[in-house]
Amino acid sequence: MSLISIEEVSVRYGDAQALDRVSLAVEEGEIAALIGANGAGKTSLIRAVSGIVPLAGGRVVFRGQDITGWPSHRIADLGIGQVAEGRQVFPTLTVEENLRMGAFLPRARAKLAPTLERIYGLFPRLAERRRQTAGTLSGGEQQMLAIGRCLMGQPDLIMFDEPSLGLAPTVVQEVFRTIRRLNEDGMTILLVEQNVAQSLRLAGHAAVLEQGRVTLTGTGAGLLADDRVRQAYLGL
Amino acid sequence: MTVYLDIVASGVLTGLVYGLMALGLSVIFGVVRVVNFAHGELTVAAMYMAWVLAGSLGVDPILTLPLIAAALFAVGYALQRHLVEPFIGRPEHEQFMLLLAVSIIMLNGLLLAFGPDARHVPVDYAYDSIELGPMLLDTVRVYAAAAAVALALGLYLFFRFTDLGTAIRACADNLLGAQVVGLDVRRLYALAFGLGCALVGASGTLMVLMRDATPILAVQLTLLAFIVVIIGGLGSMAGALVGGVLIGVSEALAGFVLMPSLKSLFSYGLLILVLLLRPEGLMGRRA
Amino acid sequence: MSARNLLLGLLALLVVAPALVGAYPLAVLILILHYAYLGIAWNVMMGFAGLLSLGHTLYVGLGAYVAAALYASFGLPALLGAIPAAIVATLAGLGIGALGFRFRVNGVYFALLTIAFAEFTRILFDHMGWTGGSSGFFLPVEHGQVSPVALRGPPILFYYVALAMAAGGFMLARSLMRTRLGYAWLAIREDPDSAAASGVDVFRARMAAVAVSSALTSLGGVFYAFYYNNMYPEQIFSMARSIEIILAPIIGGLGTLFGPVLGSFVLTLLGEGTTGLLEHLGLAAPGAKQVIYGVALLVIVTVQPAGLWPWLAKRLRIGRDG
Amino acid sequence: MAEPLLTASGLSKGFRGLKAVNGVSFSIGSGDILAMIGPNGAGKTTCFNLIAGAMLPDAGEVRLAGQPITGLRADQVCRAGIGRTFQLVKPFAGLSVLDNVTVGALNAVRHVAEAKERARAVLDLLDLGHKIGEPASALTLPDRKRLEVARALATGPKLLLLDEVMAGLRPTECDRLVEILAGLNRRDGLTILLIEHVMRAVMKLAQRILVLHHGEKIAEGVAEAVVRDPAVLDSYLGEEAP
Amino acid sequence: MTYRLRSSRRALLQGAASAGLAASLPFGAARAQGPALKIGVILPRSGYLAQAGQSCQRGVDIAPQVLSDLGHRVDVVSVDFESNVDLARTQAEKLIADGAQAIVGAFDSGGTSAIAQVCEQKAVPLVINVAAAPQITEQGFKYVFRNFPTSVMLVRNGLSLMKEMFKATNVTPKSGIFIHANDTFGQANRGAIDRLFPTLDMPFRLVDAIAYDPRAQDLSVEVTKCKASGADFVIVTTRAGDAIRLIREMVKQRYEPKGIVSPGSPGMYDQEFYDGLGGYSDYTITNLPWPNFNAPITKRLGEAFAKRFPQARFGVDAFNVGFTFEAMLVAADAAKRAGSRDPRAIAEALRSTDIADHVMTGGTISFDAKGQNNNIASAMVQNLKKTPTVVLPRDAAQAKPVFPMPGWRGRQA
Repeated sequence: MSLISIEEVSVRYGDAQALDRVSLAVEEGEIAALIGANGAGKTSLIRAVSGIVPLAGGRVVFRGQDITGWPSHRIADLGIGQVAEGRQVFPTLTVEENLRMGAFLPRARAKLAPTLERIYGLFPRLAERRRQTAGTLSGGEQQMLAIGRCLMGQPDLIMFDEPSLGLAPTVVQEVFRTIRRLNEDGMTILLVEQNVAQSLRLAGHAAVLEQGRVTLTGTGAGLLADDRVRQAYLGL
Repeated sequence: MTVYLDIVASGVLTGLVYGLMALGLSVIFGVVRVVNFAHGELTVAAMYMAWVLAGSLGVDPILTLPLIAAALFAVGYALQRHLVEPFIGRPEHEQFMLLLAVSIIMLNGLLLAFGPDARHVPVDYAYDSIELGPMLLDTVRVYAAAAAVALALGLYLFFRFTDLGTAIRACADNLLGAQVVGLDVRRLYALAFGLGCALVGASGTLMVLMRDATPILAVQLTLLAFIVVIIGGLGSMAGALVGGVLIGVSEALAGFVLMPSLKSLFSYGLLILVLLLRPEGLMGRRA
Repeated sequence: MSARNLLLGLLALLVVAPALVGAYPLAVLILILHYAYLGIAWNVMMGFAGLLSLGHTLYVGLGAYVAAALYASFGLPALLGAIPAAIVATLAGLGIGALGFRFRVNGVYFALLTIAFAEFTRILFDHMGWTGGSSGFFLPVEHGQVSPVALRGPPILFYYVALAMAAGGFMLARSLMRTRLGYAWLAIREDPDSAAASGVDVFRARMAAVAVSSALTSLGGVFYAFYYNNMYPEQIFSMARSIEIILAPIIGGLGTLFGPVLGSFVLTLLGEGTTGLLEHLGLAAPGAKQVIYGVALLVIVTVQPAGLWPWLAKRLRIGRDG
Repeated sequence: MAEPLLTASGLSKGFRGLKAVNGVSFSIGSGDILAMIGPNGAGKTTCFNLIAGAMLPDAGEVRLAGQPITGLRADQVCRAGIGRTFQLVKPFAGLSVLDNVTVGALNAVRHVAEAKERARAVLDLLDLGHKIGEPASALTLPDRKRLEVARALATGPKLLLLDEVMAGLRPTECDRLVEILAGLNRRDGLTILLIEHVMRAVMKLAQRILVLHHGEKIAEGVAEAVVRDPAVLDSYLGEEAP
Repeated sequence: MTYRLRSSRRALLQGAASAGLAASLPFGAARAQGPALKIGVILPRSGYLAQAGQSCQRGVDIAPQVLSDLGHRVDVVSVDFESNVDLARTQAEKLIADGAQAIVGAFDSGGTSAIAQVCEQKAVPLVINVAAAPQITEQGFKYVFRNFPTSVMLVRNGLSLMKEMFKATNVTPKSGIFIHANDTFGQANRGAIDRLFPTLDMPFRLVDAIAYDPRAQDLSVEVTKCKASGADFVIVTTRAGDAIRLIREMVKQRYEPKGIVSPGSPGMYDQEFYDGLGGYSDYTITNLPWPNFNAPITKRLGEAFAKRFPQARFGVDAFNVGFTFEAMLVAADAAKRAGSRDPRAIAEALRSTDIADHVMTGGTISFDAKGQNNNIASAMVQNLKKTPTVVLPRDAAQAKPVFPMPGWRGRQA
C-alpha cells in the first residue's frame, strides 16, 4: 500500500481549472518527484493534499484513510508535512519560535525538546541564530528553517514545493543534499520542482505535470533520459 | 510649573486607559486584518455590564473586570466565528458594512435596553485624590491606569512567552505559513478576536470609572481608538500604548494651553500628519 | 424591460407625484431624492473609482456654509452661490486627494483620512465666529417669495429642485461612465496596476473622481442649506451623516447608476415605515427603528453584498446600463 | 544599422539585500522578437517591471527609440509605446471582456466609440470575439491570458511585453497564439519581448533568446545556439557542469 | 439605579398611552365646549437631549387634564425627534399632514428652528416651549411664538441676580471665570456675556472664558484651567451630564470657588444632577425663569403631576413642565379666543395673547411683533438639601441664599 495516494484530484479557482484529475502515489520511504513548468499546477496539488485549498473532485488517501475535505491542521497532525514554496517562515518570530510553531501539533508536542536539539545539530546555523528573527535570515538560512520547522512536526511525509527557488547554486546543492539525507534516514518525500535534472536524479518515481494534467510518468532515471522531457523543457 | 506636572500626569494616566482600549482594536486588526468598526459599541456594552454588576452586586468594577473581559471574549469569539469569518478576504468595504451593521444594531440595542441617560457607577474613591509631592493625582485615574498597565503587561507576556500567544502572532505574521505548519487558523483567528474584545471589555470596565456610560459615547470611542492605533501603528501593541499616552498628553496640554474645545482638533491634526508621513504609525512596521 | 423605459417611467411618476400625494409623503420624497442625489455623488468616488470616502459630509457642509453665507451677507441667489460653493468644496477635495494619493494613503487608511479631515473641519467651524460657530448659521426667511433661482419658496419648489438634481446627477453619472474618464475610473477601481499599464494616469483620474464627487456633493449641501434654512457644524459635518450618505448606494449597489436611487427609496421608506409602525403599535422606543435598520443592512451585506439593484436588474432582465 | 527600438543598459534592482536583477543589458531591434528565459526567480519579471515603469531601477537606464524612459510612470511608458501583460493575470474582473480591452484601446484612440471598435477588432483577432459580453471574472485562465494580450495589444504598442502568456494553454491554443503573434510581427512589424517557459512557443517565435539566471544575463544569441549552451543547460535543467 | 431605569421606561409607555387616551375621550366627558384643538408636540425624548425631553413630556402628559379644568379641550399627539434635526422636520410635516392645528416644541434650538420652517410654510402656528437661540425670532417668521427668554434675556437677568446676591450676602468675589459647553446654547450665552458683562457694571473681573466640547466626557483639564486662573467665582453653561462631571472634577482637584452659578442653563436642577452628585450638588445656583408656586394654576399643575408621576419631583421638573404646559395653554387660549380651529385664525389670535394667570414667574404672556414674549422674569434657584430652592428675588424666596458656598470637605455623594 502506498503511503499516500492522490486519486483523480481536481482543483478550481473560480472558473479556472488548476488541476484536472491528477493521480499520483508515493510509496513509503521513497522520493517521488513531480516536475512541471510555472503554472502547471504543482503548488495547487500540494495545497490540495494539505487541505489548504479545497478539492473540486477526487480524493486523497493517507495510510489507507480517506482525508479528503479534512481541515489543514488535522491533516498536518496526521503526519503530512510540507516545506512550502517561498519558505513561508514567520518573519517577526525568532528562529526558535518558528521551530516551536512547527511542533504546535498534538502529535509533536511531547517530542519538542529532543527534536529541537536534533534540528540544531542538523543545521548549526540555526542554532547560532536561534534568538534572531527569521526575517533577518538569508534565503538559504530561511530554507533551512522551513525544513527544520517542518521536521518539528514529526511528519511521516514531507512535501517540498520548489525548495531551490531563488537560492544561490551552492545553497541549492545543500538543499538537495539535505533532502537526500532525510530520505536516507527513512523519510518519505514528495518533491515538486522545476529543477528537472536534480529532482529526477533523486527520485524513485516521477511524473511530469503540464497544464494541470499528468502527461508522463516513470522512474526518475527513465524520465531523465526521455527526449520528451527535454523537449518540454528546452524545445530541443 | 506644578500645574503642568498635574496636566501631563493626568494625560499620561488617561492615555494609558485609551491605550488599553485601542490595544483591543490593534490586536484584532493585527491578526485578523479586519477593522472593527463596532469597537466603541463593544466598549460601551462593557461599561453597561460594569454598571449593572455594580448596581446589582454592589461590587467595585475593578473586581468584576475578569468577568466582563470573559463575557466579551465570548462575544468576540462568536462574532468572529459566525459573522466575520466568511468576510475574511472579501473587499474592505464589505467588511466595513458588516461591522457597521453590527455597530448600528449594538448601539441602538443598548439604547433600547438602557435608554439614553448617562449611567454613573459610584465608587468609594470617586472623589478622592492622591497627593504625590507637589502633584495631585485623581485616585480613579491612578487605579485605572495601573490596571491598564498590568493588563498590557500580561498581554505582552502572553504573546511573548506562551505557545498559544506565539501561534496567534504566527498567524498574523504569515497566514500561509501558519496553515503550512498545521495551525488551526480559524480557531486562532477567533481567539484573537475574542482576546481583542476581552481587552475592550477590560478597558470599558476601567473606563466606567472615569466616564459615565451612555450609548452615544460609542462613536466617540471608536474614533478615539482609531486615532490612537493609527498614530501608534495599527497592529503594533506597544504602539497602541504609546499612541494612547501621546493623545492623552497632547489633548491635556492643548486643552490647557489653548482651549479645551479645540482638544480633538489636535488629535485629528496629529492623525492626518501620521497618515501622510508615516502611515504605518510611529511604532508600526513598514509594509 | 429596458433601463431606459424604467427610467422614463420612474421619472414620469415622480414628476406628477406632488399632484397625487400629500405634504408628508412629499417631504419624505424630498428626503429620498436628496439622499439619492448624494448617493450618486459619493458613488462617483467609491463605486466608479474605488475610493472609499467616509467624510463626505465635509463637502455637504462646505457647500451649505459657502452658499448660505453668500446669500445672507450679499444676497447672492442660491443658483449663483452654488458656483463658489462647488469651487470651495472641490478645492478641499482636491487637497485631500492630492495629499492622500501622493503619499500613497490607500484603502481603510484613505477612509480614515477623509474622516479626519471632516472632523477637523467640524471642530474648526465650531469655533468660527462669522458663521455662528457651534450655535449654528441661520438664513433669513422671506415671505411670499417664490424663486427657483434663489431657492426660496414652498416645499413643492424644493421637491422639483431635488428631483432635477437627482435626475441631473443620474444623467451626468451615466454619461461620465461612457467617457474616457469613466473607463479610466472603472479600470482603476478594478486594478490600479493594470490600469496604469493600459495607459491610464491613475493619479489624475483619481483626482478627477474626487473633484466631480466633491463638487456634486457640495451642491447637495447648497440644497440642504436653503431647504432647512439652518445648519450646525455638529450636525452638517457629523460622521453619522457621512454614514447615512453612503448607506443608500451600498445597499442599492455600488458602482451602479440605479443603486443609489433604489437604495435611497428602500432605506428612507424602511425608516419612515418602521417609525410609523412602531408608533402605531405603541413601541416607539428610541433605537427600535435603528435596530431594524441595522438588521436590514446586515442581511443585505451577508446575503446580497453586491447590493439590491444588480439582483433586481437580473430579475427584470436589465443590462449593464442600469 | 538603425537604432534599436529598446535598449536596456546595466539594469539593477535589489529587494532587501537580494539582487533580483544585476547589471542586465540588452537591446531589441525594431520588428524583432526576443525571448527571455531562465528558471523561476531568475529576475525576468523584475526586468519587465523595470522596463514598464512598475518599479524604479536602482541603477541602469532604459531607452525606447533613443529616448530615455527610465523613471517614467507605468502609464507614461504605455503611452510612449510599450504594452505589457502580467504574469499573474490582472484583468478588470468586474468589467466585461469588451470593456477590458476598450480601456486599453483608449490609449490609442480618442473616442470611446472608436475604442470599442478597435477593441472588437483586437478581440476578434485573439478569438475572443464571441465572449465580449461576458464579465472577465467568468473567463477561464487561458481566456484571461488572451484577454491580457488583447488589452495590451489594444493600447497600440510599438513594443509588446508578454509575461508567460502561453502557460496554461493547450498545445493547439498555444500554437494559435504563436501564429497570431507571428502574424502581427510580420504584418505590422510589432516588436515583441516575451518571458516564456513553454519552449515550443519560444522556439517558434523568437529569433533571439536571452537567458537570465540569478539576476544576471548568462547567455544571449540565436535561439538554437543558446539552448545548446552548457551554461544554459546547467541553469535551466539543473545539470551539474561537465 | 435600576429603579430609575424602570421608571423612565414606564414614563415613556404612559406617555404613549395618555396620547391614545386623550384621543379616545368621549365628547361629553370633557367640561370644555366645542371640538378639541389638535396640538402636535415634538420633543427630543431620545438621543442626547432625552433627559430634558422626557422631563418636558411629563408636562405634556398632564396638560390635557389641567387644561380641561380651565375650560380648554385639547387633543394631543406627541412625537419624538430623537434629538435629530432632520427628523424634527419630517415629524412636523407629518403632524401637520395628520391635521395638527398648532405645534408645540421642541426644547432644542436646532430642532425648533427646523420645525419653524415647516410651520411657516404650512401657516400653522408654532408655540415654542423651550429654545433660547435669539436667531429663531430674528429670522422673520410670522407663525412662530416664543414664550421663553432669549439667551440675552437669560444672561441679563442672571447677571443682575448675581449682583443682588452679592448685596444680600455682603460678599463679593474678586474674579470670575466663565466655562461653557461649545454648543448652540453655550455659544449664545457666551455671546450674551461678552456683550452684557461690560455694560452691567459687574463688581468682579471676568478673567477668562473656557469653551469645552459638549460631547467631552473628561473635564479635568477644564477644571485645572479654572483653578489655575485663580478665579474665586465660576459661571457655567452646561447640560446635565457635563455639570456633574464638572463638579466632580472640582471636588477631586480641591478647587473651591465662592460660588458656582449658571445664568439659565439646564443641568444643575435636573434629577440626574442630584442623583449623580448627592451632597456635592448642594449650593450650586441657577438663575432662570422658575414657576410661581403660589399661583393657583401652578398648584393645580403640581397636584396633577404628583398624581400622575408619584416617583418624580415636581420641584425638579417644574421648569420644563411649566414652560411646556404654558406653551400648550397659550395655543389653547388663542384657539378659544379665535373661536376657530383654523391654524391661521389661531395664529392671528396668538398675536393678541394676554394671559395673566400662568405658571412661570413674570408678567403677562404676550408677544411682540417678532413673536417673542419679553415679560419673563428669572429667579435665583439654589440647590439646598438636593432640592432646587428659590432664594431670590426676596418676595418669591423660599430660603436665604448661601454664599460663599461651604467647602467640599465633609460632604457626601
